[in-house]
Amino acid sequence: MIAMLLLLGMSEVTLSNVSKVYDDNVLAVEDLSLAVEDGEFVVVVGPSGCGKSTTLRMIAGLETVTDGEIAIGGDVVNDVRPQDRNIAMVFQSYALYPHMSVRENMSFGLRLSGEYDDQIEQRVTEAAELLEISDLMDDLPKQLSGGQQQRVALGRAIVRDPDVFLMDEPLSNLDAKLRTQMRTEIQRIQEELDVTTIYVTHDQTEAMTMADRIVILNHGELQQVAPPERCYDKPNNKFVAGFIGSPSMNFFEVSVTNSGGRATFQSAAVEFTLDADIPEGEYTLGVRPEDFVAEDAGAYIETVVDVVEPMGSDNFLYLETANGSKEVVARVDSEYRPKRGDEIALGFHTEDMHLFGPDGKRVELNQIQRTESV
Amino acid sequence: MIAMLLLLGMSEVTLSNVSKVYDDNVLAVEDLSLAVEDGEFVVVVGPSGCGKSTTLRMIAGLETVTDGEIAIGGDVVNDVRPQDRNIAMVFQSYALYPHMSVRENMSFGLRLSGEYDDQIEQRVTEAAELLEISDLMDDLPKQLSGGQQQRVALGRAIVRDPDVFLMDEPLSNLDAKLRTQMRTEIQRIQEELDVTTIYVTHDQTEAMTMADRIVILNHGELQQVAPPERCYDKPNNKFVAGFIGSPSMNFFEVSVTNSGGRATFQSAAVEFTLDADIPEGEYTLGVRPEDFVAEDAGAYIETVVDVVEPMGSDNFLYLETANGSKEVVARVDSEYRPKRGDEIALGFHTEDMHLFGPDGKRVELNQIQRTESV
Amino acid sequence: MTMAGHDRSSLRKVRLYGVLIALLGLMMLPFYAMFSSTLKPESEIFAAPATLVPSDPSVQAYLQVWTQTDVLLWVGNSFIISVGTVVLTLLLAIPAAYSCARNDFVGKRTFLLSVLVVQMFAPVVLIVGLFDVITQMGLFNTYLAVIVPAAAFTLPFNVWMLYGYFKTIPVALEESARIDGASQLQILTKIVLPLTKPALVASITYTFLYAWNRLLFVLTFLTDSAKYNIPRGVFSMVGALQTDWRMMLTVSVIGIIPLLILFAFLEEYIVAGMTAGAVKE
Amino acid sequence: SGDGGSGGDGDSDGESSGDGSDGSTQSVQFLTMGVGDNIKQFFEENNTAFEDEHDVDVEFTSVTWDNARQTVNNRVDGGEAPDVSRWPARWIPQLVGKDALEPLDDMMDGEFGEQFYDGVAEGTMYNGSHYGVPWAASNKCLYYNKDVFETAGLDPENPSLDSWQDMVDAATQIRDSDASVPALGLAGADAIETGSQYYHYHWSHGADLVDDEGMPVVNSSGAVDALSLYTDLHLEHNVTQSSPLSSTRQDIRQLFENGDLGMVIGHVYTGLNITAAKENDEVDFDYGIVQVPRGPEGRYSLFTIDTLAILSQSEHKDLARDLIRFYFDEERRFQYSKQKGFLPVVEAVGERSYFSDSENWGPFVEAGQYARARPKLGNFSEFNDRMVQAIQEALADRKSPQKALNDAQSDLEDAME
Amino acid sequence: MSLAEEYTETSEGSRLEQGVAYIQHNSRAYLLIAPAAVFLLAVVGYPIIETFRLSLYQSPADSNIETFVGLQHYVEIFNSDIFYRLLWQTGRWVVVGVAGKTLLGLLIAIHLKGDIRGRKFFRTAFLIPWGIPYAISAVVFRWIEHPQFGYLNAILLKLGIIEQGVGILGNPSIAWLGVVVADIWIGTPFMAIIFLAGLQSIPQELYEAAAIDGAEKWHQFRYITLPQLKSVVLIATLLSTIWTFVSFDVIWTMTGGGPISSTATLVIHIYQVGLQNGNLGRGAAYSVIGFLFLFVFAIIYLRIYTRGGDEL
Ligand SMILES: Nc1ncnc2c1ncn2[C@@H]1O[C@H](COP(=O)(O)OP(=O)(O)OP(=O)(O)O)[C@@H](O)[C@H]1O
Ligand SMILES: Nc1ncnc2c1ncn2[C@@H]1O[C@H](COP(=O)(O)OP(=O)(O)OP(=O)(O)O)[C@@H](O)[C@H]1O
Ligand SMILES: [Mg+2]
Ligand SMILES: [Mg+2]
Repeated sequence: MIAMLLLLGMSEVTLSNVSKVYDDNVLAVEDLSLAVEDGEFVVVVGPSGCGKSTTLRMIAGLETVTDGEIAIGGDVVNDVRPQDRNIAMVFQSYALYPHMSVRENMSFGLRLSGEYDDQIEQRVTEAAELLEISDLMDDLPKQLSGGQQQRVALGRAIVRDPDVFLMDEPLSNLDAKLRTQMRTEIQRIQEELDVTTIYVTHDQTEAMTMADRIVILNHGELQQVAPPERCYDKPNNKFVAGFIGSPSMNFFEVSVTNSGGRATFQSAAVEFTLDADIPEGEYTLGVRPEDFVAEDAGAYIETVVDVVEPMGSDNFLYLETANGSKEVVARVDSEYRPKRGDEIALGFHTEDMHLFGPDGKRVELNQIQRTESV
Repeated sequence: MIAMLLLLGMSEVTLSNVSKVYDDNVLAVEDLSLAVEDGEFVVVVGPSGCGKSTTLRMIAGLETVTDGEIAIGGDVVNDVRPQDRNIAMVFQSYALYPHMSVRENMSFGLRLSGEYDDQIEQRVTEAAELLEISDLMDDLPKQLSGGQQQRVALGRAIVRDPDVFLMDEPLSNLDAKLRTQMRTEIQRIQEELDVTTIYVTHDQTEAMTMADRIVILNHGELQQVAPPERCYDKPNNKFVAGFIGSPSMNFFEVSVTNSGGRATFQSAAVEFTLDADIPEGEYTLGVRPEDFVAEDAGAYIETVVDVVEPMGSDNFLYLETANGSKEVVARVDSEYRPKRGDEIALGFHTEDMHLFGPDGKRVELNQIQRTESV
Repeated sequence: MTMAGHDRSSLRKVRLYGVLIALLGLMMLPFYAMFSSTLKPESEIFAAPATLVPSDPSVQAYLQVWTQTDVLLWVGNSFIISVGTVVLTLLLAIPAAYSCARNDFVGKRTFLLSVLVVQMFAPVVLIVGLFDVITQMGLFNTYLAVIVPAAAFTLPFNVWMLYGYFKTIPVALEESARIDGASQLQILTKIVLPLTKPALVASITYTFLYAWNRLLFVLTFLTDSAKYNIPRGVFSMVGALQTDWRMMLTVSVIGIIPLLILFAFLEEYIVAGMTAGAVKE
Repeated sequence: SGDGGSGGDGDSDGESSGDGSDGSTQSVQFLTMGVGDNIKQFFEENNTAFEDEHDVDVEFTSVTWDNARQTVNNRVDGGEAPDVSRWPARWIPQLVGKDALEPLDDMMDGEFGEQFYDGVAEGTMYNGSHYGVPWAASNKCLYYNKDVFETAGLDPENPSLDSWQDMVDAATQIRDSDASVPALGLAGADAIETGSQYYHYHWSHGADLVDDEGMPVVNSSGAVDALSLYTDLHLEHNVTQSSPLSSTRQDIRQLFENGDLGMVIGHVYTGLNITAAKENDEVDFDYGIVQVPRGPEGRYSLFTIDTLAILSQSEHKDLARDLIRFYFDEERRFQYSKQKGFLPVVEAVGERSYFSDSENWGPFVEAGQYARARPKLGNFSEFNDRMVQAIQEALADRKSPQKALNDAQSDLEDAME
Repeated sequence: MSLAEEYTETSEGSRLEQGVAYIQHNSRAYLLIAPAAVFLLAVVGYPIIETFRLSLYQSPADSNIETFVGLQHYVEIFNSDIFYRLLWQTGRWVVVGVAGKTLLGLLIAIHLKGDIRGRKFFRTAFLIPWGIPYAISAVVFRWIEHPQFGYLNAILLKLGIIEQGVGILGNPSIAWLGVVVADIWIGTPFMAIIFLAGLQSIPQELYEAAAIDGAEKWHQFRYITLPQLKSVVLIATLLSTIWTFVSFDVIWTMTGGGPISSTATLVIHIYQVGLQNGNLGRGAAYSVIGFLFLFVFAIIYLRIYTRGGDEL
């Protein structure tokens, strides 16, 4: 039955109320529901220990599911062994077999499944060409650079022509440059093969650039599932807002008073009013570093420059609020270069700001208009 | 003699025609001359294997010098043992003593040099406060996170109050977020202590953001020594141009014809003319991704969009030249979002372009003016 | 200046080699005594005081030893016994060590510790009981009579050593193989064991030598002279009335040669195996 | 016939071996000890002859003396006992205790038994039965190095070595002379033979090891005198080789055979060895043999008998008896004694002129009259160990001879209860 | 968090059922250790249990009669002088032997660590003693130390250090040293190999960091090598202690425990009492005492080892 469905290529992955409790009573994943469509590229992000790997390993069959159901291609696989799920997995450490050549590494799985030699040869050769590692086929893993090893790991996954790719931080051992490069490559290959892919990372840049949809986990619980731009533009809650975007969003605690549909936002460093009918109370205000401008743009924060980091194309400013209580990061044009100790008013447009309630949930301000300066 | 100079705090580091040949005849560093001023923060960058570590280790005294002289504080130290050079070094792997607590790690050097206990205590406490690790003092290294270990390694270097700090890729084992954070921290501390610092990395972002001056090596040879902006704006040669800046500068091979002080640049994808009196011949034209604009700006390249990578604040475009011969990367505003397959003319201002001769050396075009469209 | 540096490092080298050679000399003295005596005529062996250098060295003993003793047979038997012990020990130790390295189960600690307990009895102390076991199993006077107890006494070290090494092999490799469709046995034979090579070599060396060097079991459980190994053979040459020292030492020297060859080939592995196995565990 | 006593066994043997061996020839296992090169051929040839004569296989095994005892015990305990075995008569009690031995009275009380010297035949008796057939015997004489004697100004041809005092005097003279070798070999190592050497002194001073009830009596005044004499040789007179405590009997014999010792108490084969070595030009000195010196209460030569026994586990007891008879052919006995260097146990052989006229053999044949065997005790080895310890304690000057022997006496009494 | 609670609660069912379920859940783990466990039980389990049992019986070797005597053997042993002498002699044998092997092994390992010329030769040569049967090595040593024919005396005589051959093995005061030397020789290669392995796993960077911190060679040894080697040294010395404690061949071959029992250890005495003199019960009681000593020692030692946070 499973096999039939696989032939039909229906390989959406569905998690229904899945939980995982480890032997020692660690609750790693809690009541997670998620549907990954056929051919979709989903990236799972979250801080260390949030349950990303656990989720992936449950899908792979390497961990048992404590509660809930996992289905691949519509069929529940809770009790199907990893070797029978027709998945491929790329590990953070690549997990290449150190004693086998690249060719042997890539053909190992096919050989076990009893493919014909020429069939194997052909598929391995194709994959090697796709990954541009054809001239490394007889090397041992330790003779390869990190990037090359990564490609081999990918190749090993590809040749098996699986229904689902699972990748657990496949790029985290690479240096920044290679990472960027491999990012594009993985995307290209996934698009080419059109295989359902679940990709785990704790690097939000990878999530932003690669995903059709991002799945954000924290403490084993789902925070948001949405396309990257949406997570960036409309984070569900304060956690997502802080997690997505680099450098992180700046947060300020503010008190809001509401007088007839006009809300006044007030804290030690900020004060402005705008047309918005929200309940009075304590809120968190979020502004992304790249949304700051060098002039008062309706709202502003008084700051003192601490460090200026020229990044070539722009400058990062590290500043402290005027009363020294908080560090603020801003990303500005490379032509704007204040000196250490300069006092500047860091402006932002109120339509760029984010607002979170005391429970951390996003508060929509549809009615926000261009603010009037206070 | 050395000691006296050290007391005077004169701790410039000078390399004069230094070469290093390893036992097995590997020429790791060739005829390198370099003067690092007292208190300066110099970052050595270059691709893997270019001789960065070797250079640093020669300065530390961990490798012998094959040829040339190294002087610290004006005194040749070729034959001075590492123990006697009054330097401190931070290793990529931190090299913390695994069996010693944080406190012991930091005080080890002082204890060996026979400082008084209260003196040691005071300096270690100060350093710990500076690095915000005061509450970790009794932990063992393995109980610490990567970032904390890094701080301890730094602390161990600081307490010794050395004349020179040497750091070999101290941040490369940290994840992206921590790396950014520690970058600022190291800069802050170095500024505070004002110690001559030589910092090795292969990450150009670190080089750009931290250095007073960048030293760029390739194949053991010096490519350029200059402040970061200068390396970015006026790279000495094609290697530096490609190495500094992320994503890398785009290069195009062009033929230049000169008719009476007006040079015409021509290739399959580009053609423009400008007032510049340069010899005819084959050149390499360089344009940084961030210097592209979405409209014809005097010169332009015809391209087809391959991948669009939304990075939140801007978008990265991966494009191919119209004839499909070359991949081009452009960084554009996040509002500009072409689709895959769109044909666009990627413009650039000719004053933003870089030109390199057949030998790879930079060609200055002082006389460049706003170009006329062809 | 540069000269001074060279002097210092070459001085260090001289000192290093000096100490090494002195140590080697010390360690080699007994071996030298053995070897040089084989080159002396019988009467000179008993010269008092001993002659440090054979006055008239001759390889006569090495020519005679083949006909006067069963040295070839003994070497052969030594191999049979040692190889048998290695095979039996590994067959038992590998699964046990692997299980302990990969699983956390009640009784694991107890198992590992009680395995160690075996080492705390001198074989000679248990010999009476072992004798019963061997005869009950019907092994008396067979090679197995030596192999079985030798395996029992080498098992502890092997289990511990392999246990330490298995723990250093990333689980991800095995998971990867599982996803590739490998069965448990295939994972062991195709992935884990090939990677355990250094530890296996160290293990094999230790076990091989244990069986090679041990006299007691052969002395007690093998009375058939056709099954004697080298130590037993050498001991059969010690007589109440007369001991042919020259032959006896010659046989001993010959017995070392196969091991020297083994050492020379495997030294790197032995160290590497111990590094991960015995050291990191 | 002599087989009568075990007829029943013999019948069932015949049946079982007939059934079990499926037409293949029977085999008889023959275990012996210490077969060196000089005697190997003797056994090989005769075994073959026996095989041809009886159409059987002889499985012949030789083990070294060092582990002979353990081998025997192991094989007996392991149910793998040989059919015929040779060992020292002093093991008989222990093996009888294990019910391991077949009584051989049928042979020894018959015609066959009459060929042995009386004292020798007596040596295989235990609890009123013969548990073996005497195979070989050895006793001791005192060897001296004529060259050394000459250097020391002693008469090399007719030395005065009749009493222990004579021996001490000669030794002292050698010590004080130009002779560069120690005068006397003294065994003191932790080995059974240290006892064997010392017992000459012990007995000749009228001391005994056990009384008629088998109780230890090792600390009589005679014993103290004997041990005092023994230890004084080293501690007082300083006439021995250095470090007697680390010297076994073999060590001092070897020294003497190399010409590096003035005197030593030894077996007949010491002389045979030297003769052989001289023929090979390996050594060059002359030696003489005299009787072991006399003490105040007489003269004794330690006598050891080896026996052939049939084990009760044997399933071929008749064949085993045949094998024994075969080896007791007079010519075979002669060849064995001659080649191996053991005293003949068969009168007819001992009377041959080859032995009585030989310089090497003569004194030993003569010494037969002074022969004395160790007591037959089930735990003689433990007993002997304790005696050796006492000797060592005295030799090392840790205890006075009196104290050493007193302590031994009291320990032995405890152990014998 | 309800789910977590649900799973932390002890589930229903009897202890036995839980046990069975647990074993089923981990059946593969148990199956894999089973052959080794069964084998050990069968081969050495019986002798060990038999030893414990026999220690409560009077059982002479030359008869098949056993008499139950309870703890009498133990009482007699603890009341005998010889026991305390044996303890002392065993103690010094083990301490000096293990210390010698450890120090010599360390010395050799340190000098073999580097990338020296002829490394293979040296490493192989130092392994030789490991490849010689113990009994043969012991014979050779006995003979080297022989007062008349020995090389040692020959050398000392030649150097004029002594005038007359000395018999080390015949002198009750120093004979044990003569034996310990042989034991050290035999046991050193194994220690050297283990230490070499340990040394090679110390990152070079630690030495570099220490050099820059101003540490001289001696400091580096004291503050880097030794602490880094700690767990290796602990494990190696534990094994070596056990092996030295139970070693038999060398002493037996060289001196048989003499002279005047001065080189006898517990194990030698056990052999003499139990096997040579046939007092099996007494021998067994000594064996049990010896085992208990080692066992308690090993437990304490492993405590120290695991206290450093190292996992067993
Ligand atoms: N085998 C295990 N036994 C017990 N607890 C485990 C096990 N594996 C993971 N955990 C725990 O489960 C939680 C989730 O772990 P998981 O590995 O899924 O996190 P992650 O998101 O992949 O983190 P990282 O980014 O560090 O890889 C953590 O608290 C972790 O300690
Ligand atoms: N100990 C050594 N013996 C021989 N060659 C060496 C040694 N160390 C480095 N090399 C070689 O010297 C060259 C320069 O090495 P170096 O380690 O200085 O490079 P690097 O710039 O630090 O590289 P990376 O970024 O990979 O650390 C390389 O070719 C390297 O292989
Ligand atoms: Mg993970
Ligand atoms: Mg480097």
